[in-house]
Order: sequence, then structure tokens, then C-alpha cells
Amino acid sequence: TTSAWCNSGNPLKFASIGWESGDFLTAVANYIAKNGYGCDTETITGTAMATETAMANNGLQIYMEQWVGRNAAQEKAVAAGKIKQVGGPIVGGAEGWYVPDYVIHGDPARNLKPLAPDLKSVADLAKYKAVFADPEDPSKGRFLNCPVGWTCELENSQKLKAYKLTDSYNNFSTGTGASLNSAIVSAIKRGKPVLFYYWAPTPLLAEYKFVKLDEPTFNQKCYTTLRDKANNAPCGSASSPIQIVVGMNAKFYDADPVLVDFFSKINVPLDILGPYLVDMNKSRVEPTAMAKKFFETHPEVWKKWVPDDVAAKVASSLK
Amino acid sequence: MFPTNLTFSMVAPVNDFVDGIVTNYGDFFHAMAHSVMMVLVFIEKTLQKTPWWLFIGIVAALAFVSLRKISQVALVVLGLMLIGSFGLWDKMMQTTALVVVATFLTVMIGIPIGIIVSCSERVRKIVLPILDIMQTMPVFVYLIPVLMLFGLGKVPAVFATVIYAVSPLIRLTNLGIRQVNPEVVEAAIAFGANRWQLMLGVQLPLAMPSIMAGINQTNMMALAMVVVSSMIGANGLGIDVLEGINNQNIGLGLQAGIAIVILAIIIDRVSQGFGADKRSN
Amino acid sequence: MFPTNLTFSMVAPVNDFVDGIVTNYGDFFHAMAHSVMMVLVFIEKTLQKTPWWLFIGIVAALAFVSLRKISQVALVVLGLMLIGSFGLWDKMMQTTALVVVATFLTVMIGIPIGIIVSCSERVRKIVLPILDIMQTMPVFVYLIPVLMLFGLGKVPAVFATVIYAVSPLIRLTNLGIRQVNPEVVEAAIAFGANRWQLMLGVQLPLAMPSIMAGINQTNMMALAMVVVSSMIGANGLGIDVLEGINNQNIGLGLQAGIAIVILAIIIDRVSQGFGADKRSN
Amino acid sequence: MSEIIVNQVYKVFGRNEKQALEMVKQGIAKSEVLAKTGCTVGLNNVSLSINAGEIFVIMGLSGSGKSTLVRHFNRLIEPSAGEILYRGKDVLKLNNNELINFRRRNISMVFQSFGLLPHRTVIDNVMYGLKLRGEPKAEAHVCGMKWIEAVGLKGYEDKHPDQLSGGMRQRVGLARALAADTDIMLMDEAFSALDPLIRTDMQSLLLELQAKLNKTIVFITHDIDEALRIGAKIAILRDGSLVQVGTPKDILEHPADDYVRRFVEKKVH
Amino acid sequence: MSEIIVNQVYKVFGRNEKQALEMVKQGIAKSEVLAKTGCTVGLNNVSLSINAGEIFVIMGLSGSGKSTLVRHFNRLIEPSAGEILYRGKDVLKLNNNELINFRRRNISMVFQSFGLLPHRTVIDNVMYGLKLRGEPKAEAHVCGMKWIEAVGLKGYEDKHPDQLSGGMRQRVGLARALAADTDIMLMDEAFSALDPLIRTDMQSLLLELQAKLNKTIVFITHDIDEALRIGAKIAILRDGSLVQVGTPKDILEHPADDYVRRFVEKKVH
Ligand SMILES: Nc1ncnc2c1ncn2[C@@H]1O[C@H](COP(=O)(O)OP(=O)(O)OP(=O)(O)O)[C@@H](O)[C@H]1O
Ligand SMILES: Nc1ncnc2c1ncn2[C@@H]1O[C@H](COP(=O)(O)OP(=O)(O)OP(=O)(O)O)[C@@H](O)[C@H]1O
Ligand SMILES: [Mg+2]
Ligand SMILES: [Mg+2]
Repeated sequence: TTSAWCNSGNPLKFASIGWESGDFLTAVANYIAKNGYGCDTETITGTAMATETAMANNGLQIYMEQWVGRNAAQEKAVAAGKIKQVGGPIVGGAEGWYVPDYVIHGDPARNLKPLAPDLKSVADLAKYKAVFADPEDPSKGRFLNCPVGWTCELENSQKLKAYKLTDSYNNFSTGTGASLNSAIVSAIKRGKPVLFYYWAPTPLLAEYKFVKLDEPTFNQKCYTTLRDKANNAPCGSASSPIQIVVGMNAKFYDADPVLVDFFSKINVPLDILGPYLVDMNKSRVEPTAMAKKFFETHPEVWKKWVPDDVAAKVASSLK
Repeated sequence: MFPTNLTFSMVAPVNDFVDGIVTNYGDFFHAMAHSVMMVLVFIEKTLQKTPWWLFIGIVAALAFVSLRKISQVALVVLGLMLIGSFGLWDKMMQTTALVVVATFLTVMIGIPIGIIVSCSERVRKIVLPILDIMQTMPVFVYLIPVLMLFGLGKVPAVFATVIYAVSPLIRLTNLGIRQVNPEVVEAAIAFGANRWQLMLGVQLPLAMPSIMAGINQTNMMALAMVVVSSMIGANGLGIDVLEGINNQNIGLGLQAGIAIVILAIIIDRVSQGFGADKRSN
Repeated sequence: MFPTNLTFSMVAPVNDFVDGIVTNYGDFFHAMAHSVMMVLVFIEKTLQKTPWWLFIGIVAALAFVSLRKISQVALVVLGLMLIGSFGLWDKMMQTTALVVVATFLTVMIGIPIGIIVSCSERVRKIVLPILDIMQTMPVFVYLIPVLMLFGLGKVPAVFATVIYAVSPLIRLTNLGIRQVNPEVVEAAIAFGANRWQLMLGVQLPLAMPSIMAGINQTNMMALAMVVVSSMIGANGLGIDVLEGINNQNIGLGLQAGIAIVILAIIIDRVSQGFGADKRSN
Repeated sequence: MSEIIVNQVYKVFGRNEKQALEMVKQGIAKSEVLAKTGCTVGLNNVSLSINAGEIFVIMGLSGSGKSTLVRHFNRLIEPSAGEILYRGKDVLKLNNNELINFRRRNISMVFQSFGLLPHRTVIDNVMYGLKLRGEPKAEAHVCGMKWIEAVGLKGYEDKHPDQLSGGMRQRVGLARALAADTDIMLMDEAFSALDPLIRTDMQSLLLELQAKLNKTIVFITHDIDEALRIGAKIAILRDGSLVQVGTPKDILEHPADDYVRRFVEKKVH
Repeated sequence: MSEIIVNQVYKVFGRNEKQALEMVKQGIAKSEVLAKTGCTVGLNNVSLSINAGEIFVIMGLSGSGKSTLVRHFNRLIEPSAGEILYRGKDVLKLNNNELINFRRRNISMVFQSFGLLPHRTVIDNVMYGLKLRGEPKAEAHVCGMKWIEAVGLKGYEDKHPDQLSGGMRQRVGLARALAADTDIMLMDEAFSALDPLIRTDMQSLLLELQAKLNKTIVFITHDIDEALRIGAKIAILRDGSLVQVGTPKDILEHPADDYVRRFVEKKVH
């Protein structure tokens, strides 16, 4: 089986995604495309801004982990037909508002008392604003929002209104994923309470124990108000169910049905993925090495994605 | 390619080391950062509470004292009005608080160090590589540990800005002082100038053009750091730039960018005016 | 707070404008960028193919010619070896290609403009605000359109680096020339020096300390842009820094950061050596 | 034949040049103009003519405008009013190229404050004029060394100006002007920092040059003995105005006023 | 009583100071030392003593070490060997504070190349010494204006040095040293750029100061008339060595060698 795109001499460029699950998926797909389909592959680093821009302009072809409806630029490109989205490489992603487990249950081993024992849902937050006090303005709590410009930032800002938390919590922009992550890790290491937005699958959620706060069940009408900046009286709702897809440039999509078929079949089950992510984060294993390990230990998963001849080539390249 | 048998890695030990510090001393550093943060918050709140016309008035007055030209003052006022009419007034105030504090600290640190460096060849040899490190070590490398130690937001932003912006000021102060005509210095010494008098009365005034170029660079670099500051949770104009990036909203980013540029030019012109040679004839 | 009835927005028109350009002229710009990229790729490939010992040898020879001190040359060699033993040799070569090309372009652009600016008060008044904009307009604001026009990677990286780094060089060249003792200039004119001879024979040599300070800043800023370059798809040391950030791998980032610093110091010292006053006595 | 003609030249330094010039033309005194406008009168209605091949000495009180006057000859200063002719051509109307050529070939200058290039060695300073007009390096070097020797600086050719004494620096400036080998030489207190022995040698050198090569030399000095020894004509300035021009004999025997008399008095008694 | 005693002072400029010093001590000539080591001999075994209240004149060829010698008195230059005493105290052993006080109260200097502060006005330059030692501003201003008038620069007190003529700059330097009102004044060719009228005034001023206030004045000049007029003693240097010291009469009547004879010859004939 061969690829029309690669046979005509085009390099196949993957976006380097910059978080563990994305890096892992990219490494897996890259390896198969290269060794199974004989493509000339490349993974290009860049911020989401740069890579999303390049995707729309055919500077890159493949973006292995796109969250549908969670990035404005991407939505625009999809709507304009410049990016096609296929498959479901990960099923069962999650997002929401989290607090470390020790804030609710305490941690005797570290001598941490439960500071918010009755915290279960977002409705309880107002009561505990002093626990999450904002150092810049201690009369309110601090909610660590997701990086500026992401769709989740807007949703969370609207949710603060919907949950009537604007008087008791400051909406704190963390700027980037890295600084959000660092702030959380720092709080955990020091045993301090912290309230934040996060998503899964991620090493952070896989590594530490967190409690996800309950939200009203998903409701499309309310969700629409959450995505409208101008709406000052939104109603509460969990975010829409998560759909993770492979994004590809439309030109590539049109040119190469074979590879499109491959990409749309890729799927790594969460229970396999989770430990890999922690491993990548903790012991700093390179994504490519991780991919090889995955090929060796879980042939039953990836062999379903490709025709036998391709599978054989990949298998033989592993030796 | 470099032979692989010669390679080693410092990744793991460094990570462990940082982890250890955050776990064991994180609270201490957070407490330290808190007082600095309170100062910053206070300035920001004061600026934000100032009515916009009063703020423009004060800046215009400053500009007049410094530049002595009505046309320039008018441009300053127009610039501020433009930022306001972009709807960026509040964010501008946050950025101003940050930048003014960072620039102030930088000047307070940079000029004395520049002076010390100019006085001794040995000190210069030690300080120069440190400056190189401060200026080229990518902010993000040390920013994550700093963030973990000091908390999100303003404090690490000021910290990073000062580290990044102080280097050209030190260098140019040093250069300026070293370029002062030795005959003039000799004359001052001959009349019994002590170190202090020599520095304040002769070397610094004659080095002023270089030092002002250093302060200009400090201003520029401090404002160039506004976006980085927002990446680590400092409010202000940088947030709009980030939002513009992440949403491919070029207009939004450009608006904030223009506001940053206007702020830079105003701060620069006013400070340069104060340092300029006021010789009338 | 600024009164909201005075606000307006330029977000939508700007976005439309950029969209239009990209749609209509994108291909043309991409083709243009392509040739620049081929030069960069060629340099990068050549550097990467050079055996590591040969590369170190060449740099050491250059350092010797410039610095004339065995101890300094030894440090240069050690620094390069250290980068190699971090396993960053290839990435270093990519970064070197980018930085050397960007620095070269910056110097080629910056010094002549600095000279022109020094000759005319009117030009200075026009150029200065442009420099302010180039230095403080956040890279990301114009990077998205540039990226849309030129594609990912090296070309926009060089573009951004030159824009960011050229400003201090222009300023310091201008300052240095303006500070040259007017009596010396007068004497040269009296003997019939034309503009060219005056500039090359008198003003530039006497402005050298300032110009070298400008080149130093250019080097520093070019290397400070390495991370930004990697954010828009240029390979090199910046990638490890980004990865370090994204994965909380401080050690990885630090290693790359150290490599960047070493590179900066080597490039700086060697270039400063070539510019230094070689007066023996 | 007149080599240089200066015709009703005025020069005012300062911001209110126009206003001050008006005041000067109305005959208001230099000190009053200074007090009222902050402008300094450099030259006040100076007219004179200098013959080819003569040594023309300019004297006057410190600050009376001597340096300002000679700077007009090679147009380092533009006058506020008036005209300056070199061999009948208006120097102020030369275009840029003509001016450069005029400075390279026809006129050289020794500066009161030396004006050496601090980054060049003594020999490079002396060769400077020759290099500017593109003479071959080897020849220029030979010529430069000749003049370095003539001014007594042999052995110092590779030093930089800051390693020399005041008088040595002055001699470097002298050698530079001599090496340029121009028709006119402007010498602004060119011997002021020299000891009497070297000074006498240098005076002889000038006389010889003038006699052999027929150079026109404009010489500023404060030393009346020197003026009388070498000057074919002497001009005396005061507060920017020309008080008297004449041969040494004229000046000694028929001083125009008390000021001139006091100037030359020293010699008389 | 001896105000200043110079004892076997050597000064060599350049990198191989030690080696060159050895050569000088072995009696090798200045030009040879220069050719061999690249070092310039500034002073060569100079010993002399200057009495309180006298005007001590130093003469010598350009480059013979006059400026170098007087710079040793206020320790702007450290000698390569030898000692310098002020009222019996070794100047080279003064600690930093003592040295600063010595320079503020006891010794002032007029520089050959003026050494004015370019960023300050004339009056600020003249007041500089007074300000350094902390005198009240008003008094310093009065004193400064007095000396500006004395040197004939009234009206120019708010100008900057670059707006003055050479002789005017020199007079600013003079006024600055006079205003400092110290026991010793070092005057390095302090009148070289002045016209004869002002120069005579300045000479009288010096004589008056010396007579009335008993100042010790070390005066470098190239003008033998001037030396004879004001000098109580004259020292003559050659290639860094002291050739003769004596009263004007001594020197005129019993020149130590041909060199000295030629120096004073001009006067004799
Ligand atoms: N800083 C210096 N570096 C090197 N050589 C110097 C330095 N200063 C002076 N010299 C040398 O020392 C010698 C004596 O110089 P000095 O200035 O004392 O001469 P001088 O007698 O004052 O001459 P003049 O009458 O020309 O001023 C000269 O040969 C000069 O080249
Ligand atoms: N660049 C200038 N700016 C302002 N005033 C000046 C400038 N140059 C000269 N002057 C003034 O012009 C007048 C004449 O100066 P000039 O230098 O011609 O005097 P001079 O006759 O050469 O005196 P000296 O014998 O002291 O050298 C002086 O009063 C001086 O203050
Ligand atoms: Mg003059
Ligand atoms: Mg001297």
C-alpha cells in the first residue's frame, strides 16, 4: 500500500504539539508514516499559534490531537474548509475545574488538614473563597483560568458569572499552559490549596490526585450562553462533551485517501495512554522511544490501523 | 556530528534540585515575594483609581517639564487618548505599573553597577560574562523555577524584566565613563576631587549621552518584556497580544502592540528629555 | 477608567486587510521566502556536515586571530565541547546558521543606517520612532502575518531577529559618530576629506567603541531571539527550551539555555576582538 | 598679485545671528552686543588682501577674532556677511567638489589646538593630507618621514598623539601641514608651544619655504619679535575689527592708534 | 625654606618600564632607549629644591620633560624611582585623604592643554576648586567672578569652553587655579596662548601675588624674557635631565654648557 502524497515527493509535515499526549500520538503516527508508508516525514516545532496558522496554509499537513471547538483559529479554518478533521485518536478526554485531593480530604502523611471538607461542586466554592485566597486581593479567592485566547478561557469566565462567583473569586489569567502547570505543581509541592481549570489526558491529572468539581449537566442552550462573551447572564452548564480528532490540511486530505484512512483509524485507549504520559513526564523518555515501546507491547492496538503489508514493514523496522 | 560517547546530561540532577528547592523552600520564597507584590498592587490600584483626565494631565505636565515643546506634549496626550479609545486604559495602567517599577529598579541597579565596573578592570572581567548570561539565557529557562518559587504574576515578571533589561544599561554606563576625556579627569583630580566628586561632577555628566542610550535600551527592553510577563500571569496589554496570537486575531494583537509602542515612546521621550543637555545657547 | 463612548476598535478592519493580502499575494511571498530559505538551508547543511573537530578547529583559529590569547581560545574550545557533550551539536549548528546570518544582515543594515542617521537631524527624527516600533512592537503581533506570508520556519525567524536586533546597533552607531570630537572632524575637513574619507578614516574609527557596543547588543539580542525562532518553527537550541517549558523539564531547558549562552559569548568575544583597538603600546 | 581677498566680512556666533549682525553694522560695541543678545562678535567688517608668496602675520588680543578670520579662508566657517576671494574666485561659491579640491591642493592649516587624529600614529597623521588626495603610499611615507625629521620628531613616528608632549603635538600638526605642500598655509599660533631653539629653526624653515617655493603663509602669533622677523605684512585685530595692516616698518613707525602702539611697544624700548 | 624637594626622580613611560629604567640608570641616551625598548624617558635623575615664596621657572626643549616634572609635584604621575617632599613630607606616601586635601588646599595647576570641564560654564569651571573643598556657593561665586574679571573674561562667565578662543580658554584655566588660592601654583605654559598685552598684565599679577601672599609658583615657559622678568630661579631641562639651576643672573653669566648658552643667547645679542 502506498501513499499518493508521499510518492509524489512531498514531505509529510507534522505539527509538534507541545503536550505529552499530542507528542506521543505524533511520534506514533510519524513512525508508521515513515517506516510503513515510506514517507519523508518531519515534525515541526512551534507554538500553537504558529502551527495552527501553518496548518491552514499547508505549511504543515497533520495535527494529531485537535480538540474540536476549543480553538477559535482552528474553528475558523475548519469552517473555511482549509482544515479537515477525521477520526478519534483519543476517546474520553475530560476538562473541568479541579482542586487537589488534599484540600478536601487532607493528607496525614504530609500533615495537611482538610481545608474544604465539604467542597463537592462549583456551588460550594463561594463558601471557601478564603481557602483559595488571591494573594493580590485576599478578600477574594483566585481561580486559575486556562491560557488566554483559548476557548476554555472564555467559557470559564462565563461560568464564573453563571455560578455567581464573580464577587468571591478573581479570574486569573495564567498566560500560558506552562505557567498554569507550574503554578499548580508548585502549590502541590508546597501542600497549598489551589483551584484551577485543567484537562485530560495529561500527565498532571494522571500523576496527582485531584477532585473534579461537579457542574450542572451539559445543556446546549446554556452552553451557547457560555460561549458568548457579550452575554452577561449566562446559565450554568458543563462544557460540551469532548471530541478529539486528527486535523489535516485540506489539500492533503484531497490528495491522499490512503493516509487519510490510516489517520482516521488511529486510536489509543486511555488506560494504555495514561501510564505512558506519566512515564514521559517523569522519566523524560523521548516520544519516539515511547512510541517504539508502544509498538512492541501493544501490537493488537496499532495493527488494526493499517493494512498488513504496512504493519509488516513497521514491525520489521522495529528490530 | 559530535561523538556520542563524549556526551552526558545534566537534565535529571537539575530537575531534582529544583524540585527539592520548591518543596522545601517554596513557602519562604512566596512570603518574600508577597511584600514586593503588595507594592506593585498598590501602585497599580492607585493608577487605576486615578481619573483618566488627571492621569493624562500629570503625564502631560511631566512631558512639558522634560521636553519643553508644546507639540511634543500634544503628541503624548494624543497617544494616551488613542490607547484609551482602543479600550485599553485599564490594561495600560497595569502595564505601566509593571514597567515603571521594573525600569526604576533597573536604573537603580544598573547605573551603580556600571559605575563600579568602569572603575576596575578586574570587576569588569567578572561582571561581563554574567551580563552575557543574563541577557541571553532564555527567559523561560529560569522563569518556570522562578514562578514556582515566587508565585504567578507580577513578581516574576518584574524579576525577569530587570534581569533582561539591566545588561545594556550596565554596559553603556561603563562605556560612557571609560570614554570620558582623560585630560578632563586629570584636571579634576588635580584640584582635589575625591572619587565621589569625580564621578558625580565630571564622569557621569560627560558619560550622559551613553548612559541615556542605556536607559533608552532599558525602556525598550522592559516594554519588549510585556508579552512575556503576560505569559506568566501578569495582567496588562500583553494579555491582548497573547489572545490575538492564540485566536489569530491580528487586529486585537496589533491594537495592544500599538499601545505598547506608544507607551514605550512616551516613557522613552520623557526620560530622555530629563537626561538631555539643557544648554540653551 | 476611560469613558467608553470615546472608544473605537480597529480589530475587524486589520483582520480583513491581512486576510486579503494573504489570500491574494501569499503565493508570491512564499516563493520569495523560498530562495532565502535555500541559502539558510545550505549554510546549515554545510555546518552540519563539517566534522566536529574541524569546526572546533576553525572557530579556535578565528578566536586566536581575534583574541590573541591562548587562555581565551582554550575557553572557546571548552565551551563548544561542552555543548557537544550535552548532545546538542546538531541543534547548535542549526542555531549558529540562523544567528550568524541574522547578525550579518543586521550589521550590514544597521551600521549604514546608523551612519545616515548621524549625518542628518531630519533623518534622525524620522528613523527614531521607527526604531522604537521595531524594538517594542511585540514580535508575535507581526509574526502571524509574516508567518502567513512566508511560511513556517527559518525565514520569518531571520526576519524577526533582524527587526528586533537592528535597533540598538543603529542607535549606538549614531551616538558614537555624534560624539566624535568636533575639533578632529574639523581638521580632517580642512585637509580636504570628502564625506566618505571623513566617515571611514575618522568618524567610524573614533566611534568604534560605541559601534562595538552596538554589535554586542545585536549579538545578544539575536541569541535572545533563538527561542522565539523556535516558536515559529525554526529548528535549533530553542526547541529544547520550548520542550523544557512545555514539559516542566527545567534541566532540558537549562542545558539548551547554557548552550545558547556559550554560543553568545563566543560570537561576542570573537567579534569584539576583531573590533578592538589593536594598539600595542 | 592678490592671493586672498577678504571683503567686508562679518561673523557673529550665537542664536540671534541676524539681530546681532544688525547691531554690529550699526556700530554697537562687541561687549554690548554680547550682553544684549548673548551673541559673540567674531569679525566685524574685515577687509584685507594677501599677496601671493608673502608671509602675512595676524596679531591681536586674545579673543579678537584671529582664528575666526583664518578659518574663513578655507571655509571652515561661513561668514555672516561678506565675501572671500582666492585668486579672484569666490570661495563661498565653490561647490562641494571644488571646495574639497581647494582644501586638498591649495590650502592647509595648523590648528591652534592641534586637531590631531588621536587614533593614528604620528606618521599617519603627517601623511594624512597626502593620503586624502590619493598619493601613493610609499611616496607619502617618504615625504611624511622627511617632515617628521624636519620638525625634530624622528623616533616618535609610531607613537600616538597622547604619548607626546604639548610641543611635540604641535610639531606633528606642523609637519602635517608642511607635508601637504599647498600654496597657502594657515598657521594658527603654530609655534606657541615651542621652545626658542626649535622655534627659531621653524621660523627659518618657513622663510626658506617662502623664498624657495613662493608659498603664501598666513601666520598668527603673539610674539612681536617673531612677527617682525618673518612677516612681510602685519595685520592687527581688535574686537573683531581690523585696526591696522602694513609692513613691519609701517607698524613700528606709524602705529594707527594707542592700541597698536602698546602692542609693539615692547620691542621699542 | 624648601617648599618642594625633588630627589633623584626618574620617570619612564611605556611597557618595559623596569628594563628601560635600568638602561637610563646606566646612562644610555633617551633616543637609544626609545629605539631599543619603545619606552620614552620622561625624567632622568632630577633633583632640585624650590623655596617657599619664590617663582621658580622651568625651561627646556619641547619634550624635555617639563610637564612631566610638574605633574609629579601634585602626584598626577607616580615616578618610576625617587622621592618628592612637600615641606619635608613625602608626597608619595600620602594616603588617599591626605593627597586629596593636599591638592585642594596646597597646590593648584594650570594645564598646558587647559583641562577645562566642557560641560560647565566659565564661572563653574573657575569655581570648581572652591566647590570641591566645600566652600559656600555664594562666596565661591564672588571669588570666581573676581578672578574672571582679573583675567579679562567678564561677560563670558556663562559661556561654555567650546565657545571661547584658545587664549580665552587658557585664561579660564588660569582663573581656576588662581581662585583655588593655594600655597603652590603649578603653571604649565600658562601664558603661551596670550597676546603680549594680556600677558604682561598676567605677569604683573603673578609678581604681585607672590610678593603680597608669598605664593610659591612653579612656572614653565618658553619665553626667555618672561623667565628673566618673573623668575627668581630658572631650571633648564634637556632630555629629562636637569642641566642647570640658578638665578637669572647665574644662567645669563655662567651658562653650564652650550645648550644653555643657546637658550639664553637670544636675549644676549
Ligand atoms: N602619557 C605619556 N605616555 C608616553 N610618553 C609620554 C607621556 N607623557 C609624556 N611622554 C613623553 O615624555 C617626554 C616628556 O614629555 P613632557 O610632556 O614632559 O615634555 P615637555 O617638556 O612638557 O614638552 P613641551 O614643551 O612640548 O610641552 C616626551 O618625550 C613625551 O613623548
Ligand atoms: N564656536 C564658537 N561659538 C561661539 N563663539 C565663538 C566660537 N568660536 C569663537 N567664538 C568667539 O569669537 C571670538 C573670537 O574668537 P577667536 O577664536 O577667533 O579668537 P582669537 O583671536 O583666535 O583668540 P586667541 O588668541 O585667544 O586664540 C571670541 O570672543 C570667541 O568667544
Ligand atoms: Mg585663536
Ligand atoms: Mg609640556
